[in-house]
Formats: sequence, structure tokens, C-alpha cells
Amino acid sequence: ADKDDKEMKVGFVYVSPVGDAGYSYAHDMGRKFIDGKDGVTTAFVEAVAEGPDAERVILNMARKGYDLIFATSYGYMDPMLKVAQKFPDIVFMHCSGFKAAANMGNYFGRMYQARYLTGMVAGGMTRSNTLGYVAAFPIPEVIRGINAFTLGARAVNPDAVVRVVWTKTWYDPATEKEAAKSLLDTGADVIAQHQDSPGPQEAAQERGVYAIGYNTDMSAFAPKAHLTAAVWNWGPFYKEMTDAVRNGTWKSGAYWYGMDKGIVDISPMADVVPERVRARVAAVKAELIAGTFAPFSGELRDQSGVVRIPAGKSMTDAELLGMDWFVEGVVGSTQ
Amino acid sequence: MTWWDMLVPLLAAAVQSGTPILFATLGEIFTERAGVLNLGVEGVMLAGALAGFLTSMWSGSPVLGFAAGGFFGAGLAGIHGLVCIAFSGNQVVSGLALTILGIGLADYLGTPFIGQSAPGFVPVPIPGLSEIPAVGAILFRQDPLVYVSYAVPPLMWLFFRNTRWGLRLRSVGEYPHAAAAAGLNVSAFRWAGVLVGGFLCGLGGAYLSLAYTHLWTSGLSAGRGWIAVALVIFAFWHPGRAVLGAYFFGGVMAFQFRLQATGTHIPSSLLLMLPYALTVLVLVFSSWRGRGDRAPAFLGVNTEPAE
Amino acid sequence: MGWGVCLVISGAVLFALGIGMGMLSIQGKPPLSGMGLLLQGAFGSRWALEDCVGKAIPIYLCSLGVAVAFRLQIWNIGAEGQFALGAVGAAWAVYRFSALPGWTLIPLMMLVSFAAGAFWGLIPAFLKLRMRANEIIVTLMMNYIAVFFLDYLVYGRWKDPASFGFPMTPTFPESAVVGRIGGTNLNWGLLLCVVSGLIIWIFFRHTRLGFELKAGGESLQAARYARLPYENLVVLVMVLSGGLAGWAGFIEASVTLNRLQPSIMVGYGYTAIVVAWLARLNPLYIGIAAFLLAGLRVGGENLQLEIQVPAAFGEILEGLILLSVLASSFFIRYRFTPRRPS
Amino acid sequence: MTECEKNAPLPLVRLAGIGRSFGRVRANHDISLDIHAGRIMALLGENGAGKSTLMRILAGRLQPDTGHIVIDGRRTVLSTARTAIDAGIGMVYQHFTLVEAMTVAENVFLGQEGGFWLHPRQMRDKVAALAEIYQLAVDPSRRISTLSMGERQRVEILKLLLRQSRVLILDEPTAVLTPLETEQLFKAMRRMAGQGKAVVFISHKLSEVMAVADDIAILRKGEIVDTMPVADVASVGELARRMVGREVLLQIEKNPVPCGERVLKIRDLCSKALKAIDLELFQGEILGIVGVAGNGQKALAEIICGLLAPEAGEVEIMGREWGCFFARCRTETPLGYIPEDRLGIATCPDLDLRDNFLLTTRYGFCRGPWLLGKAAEGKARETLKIFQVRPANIFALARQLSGGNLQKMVLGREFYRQPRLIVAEQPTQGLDVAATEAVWRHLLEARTRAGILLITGDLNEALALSDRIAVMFGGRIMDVFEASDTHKVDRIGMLMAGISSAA
Ligand SMILES: Nc1ncnc2c1ncn2[C@@H]1O[C@H](COP(=O)(O)OP(=O)(O)OP(=O)(O)O)[C@@H](O)[C@H]1O
Ligand SMILES: Nc1ncnc2c1ncn2[C@@H]1O[C@H](COP(=O)(O)OP(=O)(O)OP(=O)(O)O)[C@@H](O)[C@H]1O
Ligand SMILES: [Mg+2]
Ligand SMILES: [Mg+2]
Repeated sequence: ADKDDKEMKVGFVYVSPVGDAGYSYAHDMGRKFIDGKDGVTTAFVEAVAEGPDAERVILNMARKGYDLIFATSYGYMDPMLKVAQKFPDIVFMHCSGFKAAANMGNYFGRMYQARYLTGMVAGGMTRSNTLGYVAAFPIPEVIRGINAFTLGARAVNPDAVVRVVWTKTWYDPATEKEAAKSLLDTGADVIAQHQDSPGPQEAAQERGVYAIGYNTDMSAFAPKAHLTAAVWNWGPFYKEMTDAVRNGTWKSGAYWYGMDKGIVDISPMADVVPERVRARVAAVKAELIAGTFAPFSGELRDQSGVVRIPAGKSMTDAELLGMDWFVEGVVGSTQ
Repeated sequence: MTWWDMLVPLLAAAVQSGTPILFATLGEIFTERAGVLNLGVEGVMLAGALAGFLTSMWSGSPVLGFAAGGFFGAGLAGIHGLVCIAFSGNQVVSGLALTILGIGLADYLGTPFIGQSAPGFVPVPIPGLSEIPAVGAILFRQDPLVYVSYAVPPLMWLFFRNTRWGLRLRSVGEYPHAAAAAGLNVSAFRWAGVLVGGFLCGLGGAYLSLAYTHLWTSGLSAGRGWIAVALVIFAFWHPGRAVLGAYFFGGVMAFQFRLQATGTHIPSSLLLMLPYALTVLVLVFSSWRGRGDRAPAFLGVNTEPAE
Repeated sequence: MGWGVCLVISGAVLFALGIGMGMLSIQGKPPLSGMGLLLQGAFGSRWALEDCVGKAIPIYLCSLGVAVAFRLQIWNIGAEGQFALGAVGAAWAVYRFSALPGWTLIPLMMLVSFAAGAFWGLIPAFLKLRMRANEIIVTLMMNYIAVFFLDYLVYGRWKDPASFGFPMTPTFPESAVVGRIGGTNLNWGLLLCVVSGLIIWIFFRHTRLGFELKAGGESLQAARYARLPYENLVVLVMVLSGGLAGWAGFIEASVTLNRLQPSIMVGYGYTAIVVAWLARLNPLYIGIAAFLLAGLRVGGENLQLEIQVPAAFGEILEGLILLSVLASSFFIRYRFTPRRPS
Repeated sequence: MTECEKNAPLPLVRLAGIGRSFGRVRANHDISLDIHAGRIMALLGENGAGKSTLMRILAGRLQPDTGHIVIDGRRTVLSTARTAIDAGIGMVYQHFTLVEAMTVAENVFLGQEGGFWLHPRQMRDKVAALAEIYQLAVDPSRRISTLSMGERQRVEILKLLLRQSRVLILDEPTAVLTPLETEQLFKAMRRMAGQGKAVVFISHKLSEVMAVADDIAILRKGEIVDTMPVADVASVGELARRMVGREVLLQIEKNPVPCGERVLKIRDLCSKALKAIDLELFQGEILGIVGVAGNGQKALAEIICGLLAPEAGEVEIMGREWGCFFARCRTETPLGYIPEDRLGIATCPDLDLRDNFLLTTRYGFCRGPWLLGKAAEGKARETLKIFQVRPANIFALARQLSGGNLQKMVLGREFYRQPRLIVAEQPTQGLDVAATEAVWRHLLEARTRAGILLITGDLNEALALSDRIAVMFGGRIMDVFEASDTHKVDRIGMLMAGISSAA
């Protein structure tokens, strides 16, 4: 039969409820991008705990004859690998992990590139030279984001420091707003965040300072405060994978796409951002897309001033994946 | 940045983050004074938060939303009333079930609205009062709902102490047989306790989604309802001490983030543990030497349904 | 349980399911086929049944523990935290003695996880007896504390260096994994359930301590009068209760996750309370109720996959079932007063 | 209608054909009764005869299955306690219905209608004024928890008087009162009757009935068997016979029993409620401890029974020191305790009789950790039979038993272990004459094997049973003497009031 006519069933496993914003929402936008086109039908299961339930949910999808299954959270890695070994004919894709098999690949986006750019914006806008970062969980993905943000900020403003507060939440507006306020009380005048809720944006707007969003353009929640946001755009990637599986060209491996593929980006900057900053951001963005600039290249020092990456060297993907230390300029604990 | 400069915003934050707990604690005090133990505060708060949020979003009026939060809270508490008062089910278990149900309902009905925002309340400094040094910044530059919450404890105190209905409500919690012998309708008073208490808890929830943030999420109350239940014991069932307890906990929650922001190296898990560990400590100290015996004598005891 | 009681409870469960169907139809989902999907997802195939049993195992152990405490009217709602501590204890045993062979390592894990859960249960018992602190609130707060403690370990000291910084401990060695029964997907945790259920049943019915639990739970004053060793009983039930929940944590860590990670906590401790109460604290009925509620969770996933019903639907049903069974106990008490033969 | 009734004035309340059943129990059946203004009516009957049920119907707390109620010649439906109160009917329940945490004034005004705000000063004044009129002295601003039983009773009566009740129902009001308080109560009752109120009075103490009542109505098995003016009754004995339907021995025969070994020795015992107690008790004797409730009797009983630790002094039980005795003798304690509150303390209301039987005998049915359930069932059944507990069904719940039957069951259980020291607290409180007689018999019989400490507020009981009598006041033993010492016996009243015998 002609491969193009083949019906494809694609399944998604999300860690949180899809809702109307946030990380799972971004993935779901990607799912909707492919749903119903070219004979692709999709389904998803949301709010699947990373531990006990994950294996069963993935297993169920496999048994129900899905051709391609995406699992979008780190904790699904081992369960997915187990299921993948039992169903060699199905393609499994795991987001944000590092394990792979013949029929299982992993993927993620180089969000830190976008973070670096937002850091430049923040560094260009701060007056107090104190930036606040409302951080979710102390895992490499978040730490990487904080570091990239800090490097970006210090690239335009070497005096900038980034204060970090952990909330241990992905979406809890009340807690996250409270955390943002505590950062504001210590003098921060630009707030960045890793959670999905616009709580920190609100806090910034109430105090009349600036904020940088995440996941999607959050300007609607805090029109006066919002400077820009680091955003996901999964649609093209999911389309590419679906097509590859259908055409039989899919290969296992680590798909770690960046700005060049449009997976990550920053949302349009607010009017208050001066032209001087815009120009520098645009220049770096162009370099990132061209592949001539890597944010995590030496010389990099950690919080205590120890040189971690010597001059002239860049961090490897493996090192980035496991990043668990803060660069110089970050105030906070990595736990 | 001086110590004092940090303290005033901290106390202001304590009042604000203490306000939802205050509403809920007062609600639970009211319910328990009538002899009904409602452990479902967490669920009732969530229901109130969702109802407040949705009403405000659809009607555009946060005031309407706030009221809706109260009424929806009372409605959910009504289920507890139905199970415990009308059918004399076990109050402890019913309260737990109510929590499970409230969390589930808020999740089920509210998930589509995660990430949307609704009109809410913003701080409105009170002219004059807000200029008082320190006190003004702490107490009088808050949102209108905080000012509403200032009025509730004294009113409740007056109600219990100096009104006929307050006396009767208390008698139902202390010794329902006496109330019944005096010709009072025990069930009616218990219903009143459950519904009014649920209303206040619902207001506490609505505060979270209308003033604390203007957003909704499924676990918005994040354990505040349980802290409120514990604070009732700390408060010895008196509205006045509830204020103290609620602001103390608001302060603790706000404090640990500020500690993180100063760059401490204490792991965040341990700091986040702080409010819960302190709840235990506060509870232990207020119960020690039997001071917890000021509970209404028939708290949690079902009276036989009327013949 | 007599006839009437069974009838009333089934009626109450059906009533709750009826409300659930109403909610489905309000959402524009087909109520009947929805329920069908739920049942099919839970009990419709051998896989589904095995999944249900697998999920029922930790629920059963937690619930059995809760029932022991409730028997004495000690309101232990801390199974969740005791479960966490049990998992932590099991993991500690694995990393500390990883060289041991399975036949010594697994009993050791059982021992340590029981002790850890029991320790977490003993704290509220101590605070209740010595400081008169309300155990409902203490056990509940200790759930939060336990979860953050587990977080602290897996984000910090116990983090697997090879996990690329993610919050999880290293995978357990083969010797620390409880095996499967025969060719099935069921693990030997099932046997642990059966044995502990049987022991608790005998303990309730045929031992002096079991009788003392019952009497002590009925009336504090009578307990004092009859010189029941009340304090010892409280300690005993909290040790058993916490230990059993700790075993549930051990099974989850060993069989389902093969490691410790924060997402081990999925609320079994709270479901356990629903189960214990539905089963009127009887070890046998707890088995049935645990299986049914596990089915609710497993079937809920099917419902989500097929007709996109939010995951919280199962939770709502759980709450509704408990509430309507509580309300129905009214009819049991006043209509079907058990008249045992004289 | 008989001739006599036709001529009588219109009754204030007329109960016509009242019937009420609880499941299979017919508590009241076709009861017709007239209650007249200005008269005191005594309602008599054995335990479970239906007295309380009838009065609860009149007070609007229960609805009758059949029959109706006529007040002032008008047929009235008393659907709630409120309507009964409004119709002028007030009831004092045997277990007081007072909120302990509140003040006297608050309690008195609890059900009272009025404005939204309370006026504490006015409330106190009004209560004080009312107390003055009826000479029911009590301080309106005190908390109930600080009051004695007699004072609490006065508060209950004040509640009714404030509501202008015209019918006052008192359910076993004297069971918890001292002789002096009883006398005061009777005076108040006569005063109230004198003001044209109708008083209904339930009691098991026949001599009291003879002393205070104008009319007597007797219930048996839910039916009225007799009504008569008190003048028609010749003696207490006749009254008892009419009530029970057979001859009742009100004077119980007490054979002297030789004294055996010493089972209890107390020297200089002190605690919060006790001051320097000295006591001795021997096998074969009953030592009656009389005194107004709340003078340390409870603490004394609890210390002897090991529920409370002595603070200072010596307590020696069966030759062993207190701590040693209770540490060692957990199994098969040769000590029986019959507490005052049989339903709340001595039993678990929601457990069946087998389990309640096991409550204090469980060690006797143990083999290792096992409990021998079948053996216990057999022994429990036997005990119920010997002590004539009805129903004799070991699977009945404790709360389904009447007071007298429950008391017999507790006695049976405590005697089962053949104790050599028995502490009995108010063992016949609230029991009818027949049940009282049975309990007395059991106690006297047990005396041959044991030393019995009988704590009672009922002088009659103390005199009927005791070999020696000790009077307690303010935590002290005022005096101990032989029950045959008539000179001292005459002074008991004064000793109970704390006036020591000066020669
Ligand atoms: N609520 C009830 N439920 C079931 N049976 C009841 C109830 N109340 C009373 N009875 C039964 O009705 C009968 C009459 O009880 P009642 O209390 O009127 O007796 P009484 O004459 O007051 O006895 P006593 O002298 O002990 O006070 C008893 O057999 C009792 O078991
Ligand atoms: N729910 C019930 N089921 C069965 N019997 C009951 C129930 N409630 C009460 N009774 C019976 O009713 C009788 C009377 O109860 P009540 O509460 O009226 O006590 P009383 O007769 O006024 O006081 P006392 O027990 O001191 O004589 C009890 O002896 C008991 O047997
Ligand atoms: Mg009676
Ligand atoms: Mg009686």
C-alpha cells in the first residue's frame, strides 16, 4: 500500500493537565498542529504521574495500536524504555531525557538559547542590577535556563545578579506570585520565571516593574510589565517526526533542536525595550540561528568563582543535559 | 537594604497571605462552635476559589465573584451537612471525603480555565490611614477584601458573646440536649453553623483567585485549608486569636521565600517544609497541658435525628 | 456484613456512579458508554485486571493500616507520609546493603521500610499521648513534611550522579526488586497483602489485644475503667498502621519504580481512607474495595484516552462514593439494626 | 368515666388514649391520665414501665402513635418541644440539660424569646429575682460546671419558672440529691403547687412519694394500672405491692457474717480531693460511705480501684501495697468496681453484652494472646441468667438495656471473678424497688466472700446494708461507726454537712 495513505495513530502522554497555558499546553498545541491532517489521528492522556502510572498508560497506548507515542516529561524515560522493548514495531519518542533504543528516540528544545536572549533584554532593562528568577524545580532544565538567562544579562550588563527562589511547583499562581513578590522585596526589578502560571507577571505589574514570561506570550496578563517571553513551538517538530515514521525514514537518536528549527523563540518585545537592546538581541539571535554562537562557552565560572569551562571550550550536550551548578552572578541554592 | 526595610514588606505580605487562611479559620470556628467538625475546608476553599473565579470572569464583576465563592462554598459544605446532620454520618470521614470531592470537582470543572485570567481586586490604599508610618504600609495598603476581613473577627466575637442567636449556636455545640430541651431546633442551628462556616471558607478560597492572584489552577489552595483547621485549635475557638494565627502563618509562608531570595544555601525542600512543621509545633504548644479542652464539648458528635 | 448492609452499600455506590454519569452527560459525553469504557478499562481484559491488582496492592496495605488505627478511633490520615517514609527506608536499605543477595536484601528492605513507616506513625502517637495534640492534623501535616523530606533526599544527597541531575536515585539492583508471580504480571506483594490481611483479621477477631482495640475505640471512659492499656494500644496501632503503609511504599519503590523519585507519591494514602471506610474496617472487604477503587483509577485512564474525560473524574467518583456510603450508614443503623441470633 | 372523675374540676392536662411503641417494644399503651392544677402527681412504675416515655410525649419530645392531649379543655398537638413550652409544659430531665460551660443566667435564658442582643445584667437580675421568689438560691453569674447537683436542679426549675410553665414535670429529681436538698426541693414543689401549677413527679423512692404527692398514678408494662389520691394508700408496703404486683420486702434481712481477713487498709491517704483518709475493710462486712456527692468519694473509689494514683499515704489491698498490687495483679484482679455511671463508664453502649462481659473479665478468657470467644459466650449467657438480666440475649447491645437490667449485668460481671474487694458506687440509683431489692440481695450475698465498700448518697440504703458506716465531707472521713450505733446514726445528717460530732 502507498505509505502516504496510511492512517497514523499518534499518542501523547502529558505530566500535567493541558489547561490553557504552560508546558503541556505547548505540547498540546503541537499535537493539534498535526491532528486530523494527512490521516493522522491523535489522543492524549494528561496528568499522568511520572512514577507508577506512566508505564501502564504508555503500555495501554501501545496495545491499542498507536504507531507513534510521545511522552513529554523526564520521568517517563524508564517506563517508556521498558514498553519500547516489548513493542519493537512502534516508535517511541521521549522528551527531555537521554536514553534511547532502536525504536525509541529522545528529543528536546534548546530553550536555553531563548533564555539567553531574554536575559539580554532583562539585563538591558534593569536599573537596580538585580534580577529575580522564580524557579520551578531544581533540575538541569531549569538550572540551564537560569544560567543562560544570567549569562545573557551579564553580557549586556556585567553588574547584574540573578536571585533565585524555588517554588517546587509547575503551576501554582498563588505560590509563584508570592515568590515573585519576595524577590521584588529584595530589590529585583525584572522578574523571570520557569513556571507555567502568569503569577509572577502579575506581581511585577502590581509593583510597576518588568517581567519576562515563559512558554507562551504572557503579555495579556501583564501588559505593562511584560517585556518578552521564551516560547515553545512544537508543531513543526511533531509534523517532521510523524512524516518520518510514516515514510519509514525515522531514525532513533537525540533530536535536540534549537532556534534554527524554530522550536524555541522569544515573543515580540514590548515597546519599552529600547532600540539599542533590540539590536543586540537581534544580532545574537542571528548568530544562534547560524550556529556561530553557543551561550555556554568558556570561560565560565560557577557561583564560587571556580572556572568550570576554560576559555575556548564549549559545553557538550551531555554536560548541558546534566547541568547542576549555577554560573557566576546567580544568588541562590541549587537544591 | 536594612533590616527594617525588609520587615515592613514582610509584614504586609503576612497580612495578605494570611487573609485567605483567616477567612477559612473563622469559617471553621463558626462551624465547630455549632458542634460540627468539618475537615473539608480544603475542598470547600477550592470550590469557592473556582466559583469566584468563574463568576468574575463571566460577569466581569469581582464583587459578584467574591459572593459567588461564598455561596458555592456554603453549597459544598451543605453536602457535609446532609451527610452528618441529616444522615448522621461520621463527621471525620465525611470531611475527608468532602476534601477529595472538592479537589476533584475543582480539577474537573476548572481545568479548561487554567491560564485564563479574571478581573479581580487590586490594592487600594486608604487615604490618611495608609500614611501612618509602618502600620499604614502593613495594614492599609491592601486590597478591599483584606479590609473586609478586618471586620469579620470582631463581628463574630460580638455575635457569640452578645447575641441571642450566638448563645444558642454555642449551646448546640456545647450540649445539644440542653438546646433541644429548651425548645431549640438543634439540626437547624447545626445547619446554620455548617452553611455560614462554609460560606466564610468559600470566601477564603475566592480571595485566592480574585485578590491574591487573578488566576485559577487546580490546586490553588495548596494545603491552606488544613492549616486553617489546625489554627482553630490554636485559636481556642476564639475569632481574635484566629487573626494572630492566620497572620503568623501568612508571615511564615512569605518569610521562607524571602530567605531563599537572600541567597541562603538551605535546601528549598526544607524551607518549604517550614509552614507544615510549624503547624505541628503550634498545635503541640496550644494543646499541651490540656488547653485544647476548650473545644465545644459536643464537637464532632452527632445527635440522634429528631423523631 | 449482613444482607441489608450489602444492599444499602451497593445502592449507595450505584447512586454515586449515577451522579457521575449525570456529570458525564452534562459535559456532553455519553454517560452509559462512558461507564462502559470505565469498566472495560478497569476489568475488561486480563491486562486490565492485572493492572488493577497491581495498583490495589499499595492501596490495600495502606488501607489495612488505616483500618487498624480507625478501629481504636485514632484518626490516622498520615498513611501518605508513612508510605513515603517506607519508600525512603527501603531505598536506604538498598543503597546501604546493595551487595546482599535478594533473599536477604528483600527481607531487610521490608524490615527497614516497616520500621520507617512505624517511626513516622509513632511521632503523632507520642504527640497525642504526651502533648494531647490532635492526631488528625499532626498526621496530615506530617504527610507534607514527609513528601518534602523525600524531595530533599532525591534532589540532594541521594540523587543519582548518572541521572543528569534529575531528581531520582540510582536504579535498584535486580536483587532489590520483588519478583513476579509465575508468568503473570502480578508481583509477590500480593502475597504480602494476603498474609498481612489474614493476620490482621485474626488479630481483630481472636486475640485479646484485638478485643481491647475494639473496646477502646468504642469508649474512652470505659477503656479507662476496664484498665485497657490505652497508651500502649495507641502506640501499637500507630506502629502497625505506619508499618503497613511503609510496606506499601516498599512495594512501590521496589516493583513499580525500581528507585526513589518524588512522583512515587500519587495519593494512595488518601484513597486508603476511602477504602477502609467503604469496607467498614474489615480486612477482607478492604481487599474488594481496594480492587474496585484501583479499577476506578485504571479505568479512568481509558475514559480519558477514548473520550477525553479529565483525569479528575475518578477522584470525584471516589469522593461521591464515600459520601453516599456515609450517608447510607444511616439506613443501616436505623432500618437494619443487626439482629444476631440469640 | 367513673362518678368520681365526673365531679372533679376540669383538669389542666388530659392525656387520652396515648400509645407509643419503639419497634417491637410497647412503651405506652392506651394511657389516659388527668393532671390537675395545684396538685402534685407522682408517677410510679418499675424500670421500663414507660414513665419517661409518657412524660417526653407530654413535653413534645416524642410523638404519640395513638391518642391525643387536651390542655385547658382544648385538644392540642405538641409537635415540638417548642410548642409544648409555649403551651406551658416544662420538664426537668433526669440527666440535667444544662450547658456546663455557660453561666446560670445564660442557661436559664437559653430558649427564651426576645430581641437580637443579650443584656447580661438584666438577665442576671431577672434570674436572681425569680430565685428569690421561690427561694431557690443560686448565683446567676456562676458557671454550671462549678455547681452542685442540688444547685443544678434549682437552675433547671428556674428555667421552667421563667417560662411561666404551668405544668412542671420532674423525672427522678431526687436520685442525685442529698436528704437536705431533697427537703428543699419538696418545699419548692409545694410552693409551686400552691401557686396553682401542676407538678408531675417521677420517683422510685416510695417514702418520698408518700411524703410529697397528692395523687399517685402507677404504670406497669406501659399501661396505667392504678390511680389514687395519696390518702388512700395506707403504707409504703402497700404502694410497693400495687406497683410490682407482688409482695416486696422493703426491709432486707441481714445475717451477720463472721469477719475474715483484712482486704483494704488505708492510712493517711491524700490527693487533690482527699485529706488524710484512714480506713479499714474486712472480708464479710459492708462499709457504707455516705456523704453528699462531690466530697471525694469518687477519688477514693478510683484510687482503690487503681484508676488514679495516690499522692501520699498508704493504700494496702489484700495485704499488698498499692503499686505492687496493681502492677502484679493485672490478670484476675480480685477486685470488683461498680461505678455510678453504668452506661458511660462501666459499659460500652455500642458493644454487645458478650463484649461488655469481657470488658473486665477478659484475662480469664485468654490463652496466651488468644481470646476464647466461645467460652466467654457461654459464661456471659450463664451470668445473665443467674442475675436475671432481661433480655438475656448476649448479642443485645448495652444501650438497649434498661437501667436496672444493665446494673444487674454489671453486677454479674463484676461478681463473676469472685472478687474479695468490691467497690459499689450508688448501685441502685434510678432503679425501681424490685431491681433495688435484687441488687441489695446480690451485694449481701457477695459479702460472705468479700469486703464491700458501698458508696451511696441514699441513707436508707446505707442503713439497710452496711455493717459499719463512714461519713465523708470535704475529702475527710468525719466519723466511722457501727450501723447499730443509733446515737451516731441520728447525727449522720449533721456529719454530712461538715459539723463534727462534739461528744
Ligand atoms: N428511644 C427509644 N428507642 C427504643 N426503645 C425505647 C426508647 N425509649 C424508650 N424505649 C423503651 O420503652 C420502654 C419504656 O421506657 P421508659 O424510659 O419510658 O421507662 P421508664 O418507666 O422511664 O423507666 P425507668 O424507671 O427506668 O426510668 C422501655 O422498655 C424502653 O426500652
Ligand atoms: N436507641 C435505643 N434503642 C433501644 N432502646 C433504647 C434506646 N434509647 C433508649 N432506650 C431504652 O430506653 C430506656 C429509657 O431511656 P431514657 O434515656 O429515657 O432513660 P431514663 O429512663 O429516663 O433514665 P434511666 O436510664 O436513668 O432510668 C433505656 O432503659 C433504654 O433501654
Ligand atoms: Mg425513666
Ligand atoms: Mg429511669
